[in-house]
This record gives sequence, structure tokens and C-alpha cells, in this order.
Amino acid sequence: MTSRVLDVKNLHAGYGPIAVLHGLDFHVSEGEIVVILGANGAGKTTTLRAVSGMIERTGSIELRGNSIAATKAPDIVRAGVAHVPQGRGTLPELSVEDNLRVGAYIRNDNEVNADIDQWFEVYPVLGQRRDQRAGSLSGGEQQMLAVARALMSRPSLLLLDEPSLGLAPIIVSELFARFAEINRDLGTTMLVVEQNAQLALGIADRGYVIESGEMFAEGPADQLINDDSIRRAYLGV
Amino acid sequence: MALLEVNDVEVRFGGIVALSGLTFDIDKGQICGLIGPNGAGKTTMFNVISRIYDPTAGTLRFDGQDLLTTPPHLISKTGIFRTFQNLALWENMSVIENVMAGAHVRSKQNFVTAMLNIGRKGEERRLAGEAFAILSDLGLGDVAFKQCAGLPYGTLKRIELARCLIGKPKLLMLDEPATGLTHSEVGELSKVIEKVRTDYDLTILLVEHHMGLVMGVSDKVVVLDFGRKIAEGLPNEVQENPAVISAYLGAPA
Amino acid sequence: MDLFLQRIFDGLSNGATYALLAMALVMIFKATTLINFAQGEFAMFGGFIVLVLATEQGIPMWGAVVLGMLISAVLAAVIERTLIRPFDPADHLPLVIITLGLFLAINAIAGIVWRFDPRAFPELFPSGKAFNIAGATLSWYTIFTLITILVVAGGLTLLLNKTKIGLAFRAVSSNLESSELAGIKVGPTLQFGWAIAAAVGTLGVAVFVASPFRQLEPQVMVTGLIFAVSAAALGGLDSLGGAILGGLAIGLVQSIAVPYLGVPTELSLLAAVVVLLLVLLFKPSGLFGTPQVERV
Amino acid sequence: MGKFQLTKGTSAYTIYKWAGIVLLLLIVFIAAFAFNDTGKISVLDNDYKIGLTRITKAISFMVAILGLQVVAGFTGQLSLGQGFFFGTGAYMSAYLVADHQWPWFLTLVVVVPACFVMGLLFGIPALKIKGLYLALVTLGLAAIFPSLILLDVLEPYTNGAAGKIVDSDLLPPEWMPLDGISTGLQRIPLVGRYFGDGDLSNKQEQRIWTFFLMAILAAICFKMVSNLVSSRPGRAIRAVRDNETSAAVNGIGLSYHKTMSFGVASALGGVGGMIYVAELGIASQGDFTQLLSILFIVGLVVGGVGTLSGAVIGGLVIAFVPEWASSTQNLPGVPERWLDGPTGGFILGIGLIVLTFVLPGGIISGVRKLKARVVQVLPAPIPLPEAASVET
Repeated sequence: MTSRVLDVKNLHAGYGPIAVLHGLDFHVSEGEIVVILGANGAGKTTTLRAVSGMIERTGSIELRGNSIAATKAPDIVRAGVAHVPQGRGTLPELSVEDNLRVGAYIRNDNEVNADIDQWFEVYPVLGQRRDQRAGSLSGGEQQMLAVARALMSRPSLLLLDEPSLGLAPIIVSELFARFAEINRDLGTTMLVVEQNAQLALGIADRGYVIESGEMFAEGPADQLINDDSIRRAYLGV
Repeated sequence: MALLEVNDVEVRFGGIVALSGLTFDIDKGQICGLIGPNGAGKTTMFNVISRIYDPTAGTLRFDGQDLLTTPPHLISKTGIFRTFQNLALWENMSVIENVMAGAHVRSKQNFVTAMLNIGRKGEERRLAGEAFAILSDLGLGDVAFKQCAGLPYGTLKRIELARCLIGKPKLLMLDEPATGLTHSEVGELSKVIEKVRTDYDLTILLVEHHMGLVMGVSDKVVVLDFGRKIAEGLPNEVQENPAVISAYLGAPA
Repeated sequence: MDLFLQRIFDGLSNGATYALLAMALVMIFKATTLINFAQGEFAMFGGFIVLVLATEQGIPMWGAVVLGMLISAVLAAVIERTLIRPFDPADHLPLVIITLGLFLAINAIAGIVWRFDPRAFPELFPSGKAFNIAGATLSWYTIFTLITILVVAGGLTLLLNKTKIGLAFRAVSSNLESSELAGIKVGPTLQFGWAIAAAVGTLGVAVFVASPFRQLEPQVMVTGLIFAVSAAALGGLDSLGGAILGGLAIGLVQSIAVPYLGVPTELSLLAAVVVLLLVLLFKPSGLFGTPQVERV
Repeated sequence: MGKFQLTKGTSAYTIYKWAGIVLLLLIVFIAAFAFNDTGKISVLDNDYKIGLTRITKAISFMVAILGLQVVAGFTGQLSLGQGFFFGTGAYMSAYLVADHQWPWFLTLVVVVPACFVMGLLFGIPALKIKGLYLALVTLGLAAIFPSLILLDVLEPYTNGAAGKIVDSDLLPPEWMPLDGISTGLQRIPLVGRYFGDGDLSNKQEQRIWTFFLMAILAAICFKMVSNLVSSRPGRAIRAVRDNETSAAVNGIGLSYHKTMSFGVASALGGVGGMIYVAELGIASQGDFTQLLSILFIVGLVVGGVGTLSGAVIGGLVIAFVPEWASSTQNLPGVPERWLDGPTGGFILGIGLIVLTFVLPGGIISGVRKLKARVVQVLPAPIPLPEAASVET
């Protein structure tokens, strides 16, 4: 059995008086792509924010055996978790290149420039616009930038929050193909939150379906894709 | 007879089309569910009806009247009231005051009469009585004199509902009322929605992603995706509609 | 004509101070959208530190200025850590109250320690006139104040664009949450902004009172803050370049409005307030600022 | 939980309420006669004066802060310009009384509408300018007031830098037996000596009379604002403060309520200014700088934002703390030189910061917490209309 990168048990979280998650259990193993599926408001984004320390949470969250349940966001990044938030979260006033430099903020090695050049090779369109403000890029380009920026920290676990949101289908499938590639080539473990079940399960190893902040179903991706539980969770059939 | 007629409505923010060619209507006494994936345009539609956004094209008729010529602060006068997705109560006022302020358009005092105490007490007594009756009706009599800040989320949601009801709405718009509620609270909520529809003679537009709730209470459901209507019909028809399924579950890559 | 030119020169030299103070305000606003109402008092206090270092400790003038800037930066960093950071940055009211409290307290401390008698400030720049242009005198003071703001602007640009903390500061200004998700610690980064702001403000006051026609006293920046705020708002509260142009423009408006528009001297402040009001009413993002988008 | 529980509308509550009112009246009454000459308390060789003139000055600040409560406390519009209207009221009254021999209270007929209209006008920018920006603009407004007074065109009315002196006094009417009351109080055994000695001088009578009249005027202002707060427009402005969007959706006109509250606040500022100048006898521009506006904010916050009694406490604080601070000439362990500087500003500034940390609701919130340990007032039960169905 491969080692667990992330192991979450009995996760509770919410916003002020609103409790969103009512005790979730899930894990991500080394090298896996795991998706968390669910309808709007099921608690997917909250789950990721709880893992990366953006909100108050209780329960057990272990990163490679070390508890990060009480760790603050900047230190979780240092521990090797990168989070691409919903709505991309680029730094709109900064240039594309500076966005990547911010991604490498926690690094002190001298390979940052080489990494930047490498991402400009992977996404030539970003290279062409290295000096433009990130805010002037298109939605798809910003999503690429956000992913590249997150990977600049050389994380061992990448959290992706609804990367398909608001993007045209053609761009979305390209983006997901790229995720699979990154996972294969760099060995980056990924936890992806998505509404688009078909697409996400297409690249994932395993999946979880949550509904109203509780676990509804889980299993290997190829099994879930033919399962009716997703449709029940989404459409209340 | 249609109470609300939405005709060919389009909304753009800069270059982004949030809603396009949206047409549907709600009959008097109906509960209409408005659903769709994230970013489909549900809340935008809400904000158009409550006149927070101006549509770039299309018409809105309510109770035979053109809504688009009504200024935003007079919308409640026409009989449209709404709740908010993330609650928009007045936190530093007591529960009953929140509800009394909901009757703003139905009450009369102004700065001069209030300061000089002309007819103020009578109106206060009348409003307090009405507010308390509605609060009690929704099972909130106990918290009437408490401050809103600090009350449980499910209670706050019902207070917001009470604030709408005192305005004597014809159309009540509920924006994701189930957000943040537990399973059992959602069950209670559907009872409350059906109860107020009957007791207060309401027509309800319900935006919600909790499918159990929508499918349970709605007389009909309108489905949006990417700002367009992709389906409309009875709950079980919509659930089986392939376009709806693929909007929610996505198409294989 | 000669008089007109003279007024422009005078306006520019006043404007330079407003520009420096405006830059200080912008440094804090950029990152937190907060206006430090005590910024002028911070600067005044820094000015006194410089004065004490130069006159009582016998440190050479420019050395005293640099040391004074460092000390005010440290003081501001301490204040940020103890009085500002405990509050939610999004909730402005307590923070405004705190900065108003600082305004009163710092002003009073300066009055208690240094009294209210105006004090002559040692010369910072060569004195006398540099050039006569068409009958107007361009003094060395004016030339050097303008050089100073250019040097400061250049220095800040380098600091923000070429250092890691500068990168972090720009990141936090642009998107706080994403910066945290990149591992940036927001608190110390904002503290850096407060420290830089205090240092720049101190330089601003030093330059201001270094004029042969002015002296240093605790009330020196009480109205100066309003000029600086107008300057910053005119430039767009989040733009350093805008702060410089805004500062110079306010200086010019002040020195030209008074004689040519028949505005009495007492009302030169009114010119600044009117500019502030007009900018906020008709172009809230200022001339060079980023427009704020409000969503329901 | 309080030791005593009282329910509104019961006779016990009525007694409690009236006992409070009578106590308050008694305090006002005793203060008038006890402090008509300069009353003072001595602590550690420092004399702290509590003269009636100072209390009347505090009343003028209370009314101005009451105005701030309306616009900032209840409507949520952060205005740092209240000093402008305070000064305007003061100068208008001074001019009408000094140059046109109007009686003091008649000047309100001009001051109130004038300040109200000016407040409306300044409320218009507030419709577009929000939060911090509004604070900046209004601070600027307050800052220019002293220079406006010095304008050549206004000089004939304001007397420029010299200040507008008014020598008209508020004399008690003949039938008012102030002297008799004073003598009576002096005869009370044990405490009589605290009420001075012998007949009241004209100056003292006038001081007492001014204090009484201004206290009544202030009480009327407070009652009117209290009425406002618990009424339809009062709830509307508080709704605007708490959430503009939902206020608008519930039919509350934002522009109307914001500008009106600016108007009311400014009118109260003007009334405060009239009280101030009637007591002081001179309006001078140096008193109405932006510092005064900042002091009003200090009073608002220290007393308690959004409460009426907070305005009372705030007025007392800003009237007495700076005075007392500068009267403190001896403190063990503190060099004398430090004590003769602007210690008042220091204490207010530090006090403001400390309160923001430890008691964000102002002094009044602390007082309320203490009071709640003793007395708990319960709301009156509201009878349900017979038709309403009660669900459990």
C-alpha cells in the first residue's frame, strides 16, 4: 500500500455560525489524483479551505503523518501543500512573471528562474505575456497561471478548487489533460474539487461524493463514473 | 394567471454575459424552483427582479406592471420581498425590530412626527403586535426581544422570512434558504415554506441547490446553465432531462 | 509673469512635502485600504527625532535624517504590531479610532517633550537662490526637494520591485488570500508597509521644515495631513506615482489659487478640501488609482 | 442574571423608572446649587474644579455628540465634521444676540433650520462617498471652519480673529426664588455647608439659571432623538447602518435617510454650539478647529457608539478630562515638567486606544454590564391578535 499524503478524519468546518462540514473522512495517497464531487453548496470548497488552513476547523488533518489541523495557511504552504483557490486567485496587479515569483516565495534555492522558464515553455502563452498584468489575461490563461504559480512552490500536494468554473468546455478539457500530464511527469499528488463529475473522474484515480457536508459515496473513479449515486447527490432523484 | 413574467432578459457585466434570453413566468400561488450549477445566473436573476442589477435587454412584468420602470427602493411597495443567500439581517437590532423595520413601506411615521412623538406610540404598538404575531407563528416568539447577533443560523433564516412576511408580499423570493442548515432543519424548512405559502397567500420563487428541498416543494422548476434556460417543467421531468443531467454532471472529456 | 513663475516654484516645493506624506499614506492604503489619520503626527514626531539627533547629539544633518527615518520606522513597526494587527483589517472603524487616538497621543507627547515653541531646523540643503529665470527665483531648496522626491520614488520602486519583501508587499496589496496561499505571512508584510511609510513621512517633514521660512513644532502637520490626503486621493490612493503628481498638483493649486482666483490666504486649505471632494465625487479612483469594484 | 427582574409595563417597573428620573433631577438640582461657585475636589495637592460653567459646557458637548450618535452611531456614516456645525451654531447665535439683541433661545429658530439645511447639503456627497473617504472629507470640512471665520466678507459678522463677544446674560425671572432655595439648602444640617454661604450673587444666579435652561434644552434634544430611535425612521437609519442592500430591498430609501440623518445631526451640532456660546460669552474661531471634531468622536467612542447615555458620558469626558489633566500639577513619581504639557490630549488619546481594546462598546457598555448584575428589565409581553395561530 502506498503511503498516505493526506489523511483527514472527522473534519468539521464552517463560516461563523454556519456549519458546513459535518465530519468528513477522506485520504489521498502518494501520486494519486483524487476528486471530491458534489453539487453546489455541498461543502467542496469549504473542505479545501479547511485543509489549507484558510478557515477555522476541527478534526484530524495529517500531512504525511504530521498533524496540520492547527497550522496556519502560510505554514501549510511551507509544509508542501499548494492551493489554487476557486476563481483562480491570481494577483491581478502583478505581472505574470511576478505572479510566478510569488509562487516561489517560500523557496530559497537558485532554481527559481529556471522553473519560471520551464513554465513558460509548458505554457508558451504565459511566456509571451510575462510582463503583462495578470488581470489582463483571459480566464483560461489565468487558470493556467494560477496552477503554474501554485506549482512554483514545488508542492508535494496540489489542491485545485473547481478549475473548470466559468471556462469554455474546450479550454476545460485541455486544462484537465494538462493536470493528468503534470501528475504523470512531476509526480504531483492532487486533490481536485469539481462539480463536473464526468470530466474530473476522467483523470482521477479515486473519487468522493459529498452532499450537505457529509460523505455520500466513494470509490475508484471508473466505478463511480457508472454509479447512480452522483446523480442522486446532484439532482436529488 | 401569471404574476411574474420574465421575458427575454439579458444581463451583461462588462463583456461577460450573465443571463441571456431568459424567459419564464410564475403563476399566482405557485412555488417555482430556480436551479442550475454554480455560476448559472440564479442569483443574478434574483438581483434583476429586486432591481439591484439593470438588465441590458428584456422585460419584467409583475402583477400587470412594468417592473423595470420601478425604482429599486419602491420594489417592496409592489409586493416583492426577498431573503438573502448569506443572510442580510440588521445585526445590531433586536429580532422584533428587524421584523418591524420590514414593515417600512406599510408604516407612516417620518422624522418630524417621530421626534415630536406625534402618533408614534400607536404605530409602534401596532407594528410590535403584528411583528410578534408573525414571529410566534414561525415559532420565534421566544427570541423576539433578543439581539440578532449570536442566534443560531437556522433561527436567523426564519427571522429573515418573518421580516419579509410582515411586508405582506405577493411574491416572496428565497435565495438559497437551505444553505448552512442541517438535514433535519431542511426538512422543517420545506414545511415552513408550504405553510407560509398557504397561510400568507404567497407566490414563491425559490433559488436553491439543495435538490431534495427544491424537488419536494416546487410546483415547477426552471433550470439555468451558463445564463440560459435549459429546462422547465415539473420536478420529476426536470430530473430526467438529459440536458439538465449533463449540465450538472458534465460531459465526458 | 515672473510672479506667476515664482508661485509655481513655491507651489512645487510645498507640493514636494505633500507628495512625500502622500506616498506614506499610499504605502499603508495600498496594502490595507486604511488611512492612517496619525500619519502626519508620525512624521512630525520623526522630525523631532531628527532635530534632537542633529542638535543635541551632534550627528551630521543627513546622518541624523537617515537615523531618524530608521527610528521612526522601528517605532511604526512596533505600533503596527501592538495596536493595529490585533484588529480585523476589513473592519475599519476600530482602526480609524486607533489612529485617531494615536493622533491625539503622539501630538500630546511631542508637546509634552518638546513644547509648542517653534524650533529652527538645521539646514538640509544649500541655501540661497540657484537660478533666476525670467525674474523668478528658483532656490536650491526647491531644486533639492524635487530631487528628494525623485530619489525616494526611485528608492521605493527598487524596494518594491527588486526585493523579496517588496514582492510580498505587492502580492498582499493585490490579493491578500492568494498571498497567504503562497506562504506569505501577511502581518509582517503589512508591518513593513507601516515602517516604510513612517520613514518616508519623517523625510517629508524634515524636508518641509528645512525650508528657511519654516520651523518645527508639534502642530506642523495637523493641517498637513489634509493636504497630503487630498494629494493621495487625487493621485489615486494606491498609486505611488499618483501620490507624487497629486502632491505637486495640490501644492500648485494652493499657491496659484490663492493669488489668482482671489481665494484668501486663509482658505488655501479649502482648495485642498475642494479637490478632495471633487475627486471622491467624480473619480473616486483618482487619476492613477485602480478602480474599486463593488459587488452585491 | 440580575438579582431583580422587572417587566416593562408593570407597576414595579413604573416605580423603578420614575425613581430613576427623580434621582436624575435631584442630581441636576443639587449640582446646580452645590457647584454654582467653583466646586472643587482636591486629590494629592491637585485641585479639580467642577464649576457649573464647566458642566454647562459639558452639556453643549453632549448635544453635539448626540448629533454624532444620529449620523455616525445610528446611521453608520463616519463624520468627522461635527465641529463645523457646532461652530456655525455658536457664531450664528452670538451674532444674533450680540448684534440684534435676540433672546438666546429665539436664535434656535435660525440656527436649527440653517444647520439642518447645511447638514442636508453635506449629506449629499455622503451618498456617493463612503466610510473612510467620508471621514476624510468631513475632517477637511472641520479643518477649514476657522479660516472661514477669518474671511474678510464675514469679518463684520464674526469679528475675525478677535472673537465675537456676547455680553447678554440669561437672568432668572423675578418669580424664581433661586436665592430662597439656596438658603434653604444651606440650612440642612450636616450637608448644608456644601451649598455655599449666604445669598447668591447675580453671577451665581445667572449661572444656575443658564445651567437649568440648557439642561432642559438638552433633555428635550435627548428625548427627541430617543423618540426617533424607536420609531419607523429610526429603525430605518439603523437598518441602513447594518446592511444597506437589505434596507433598500425592504423599501428604505438610502439617500433620503442618510441625508436626513446628516441634517438632524448637524442641527443638533448647531444647538450644542448655541449652548456653548451662551455659557462662554464669546465665540472664537480657535475653539472650533478640526481638533474639536476629533474630540467629539472621542466622546462618541469613549461614551459608547449608538447609545444616548453614551453621549452624556462622552460630553462629560471631553469637557472635564483635558481640564483636569492640566490641573494635575503634582503626581508622585512624575516629573513636574511633564505635567504642565498637553496631558489632556495624551490621556484622551491613550484612553481611546485602551478602550478600543478592552471595552469597544465604550464606558456605557461597562456600566450596563454592571447594572445587569443587579437589575434585569424584561420586555412587556405583547398580546397576540386572536386570529393568529400559534405553532409550537
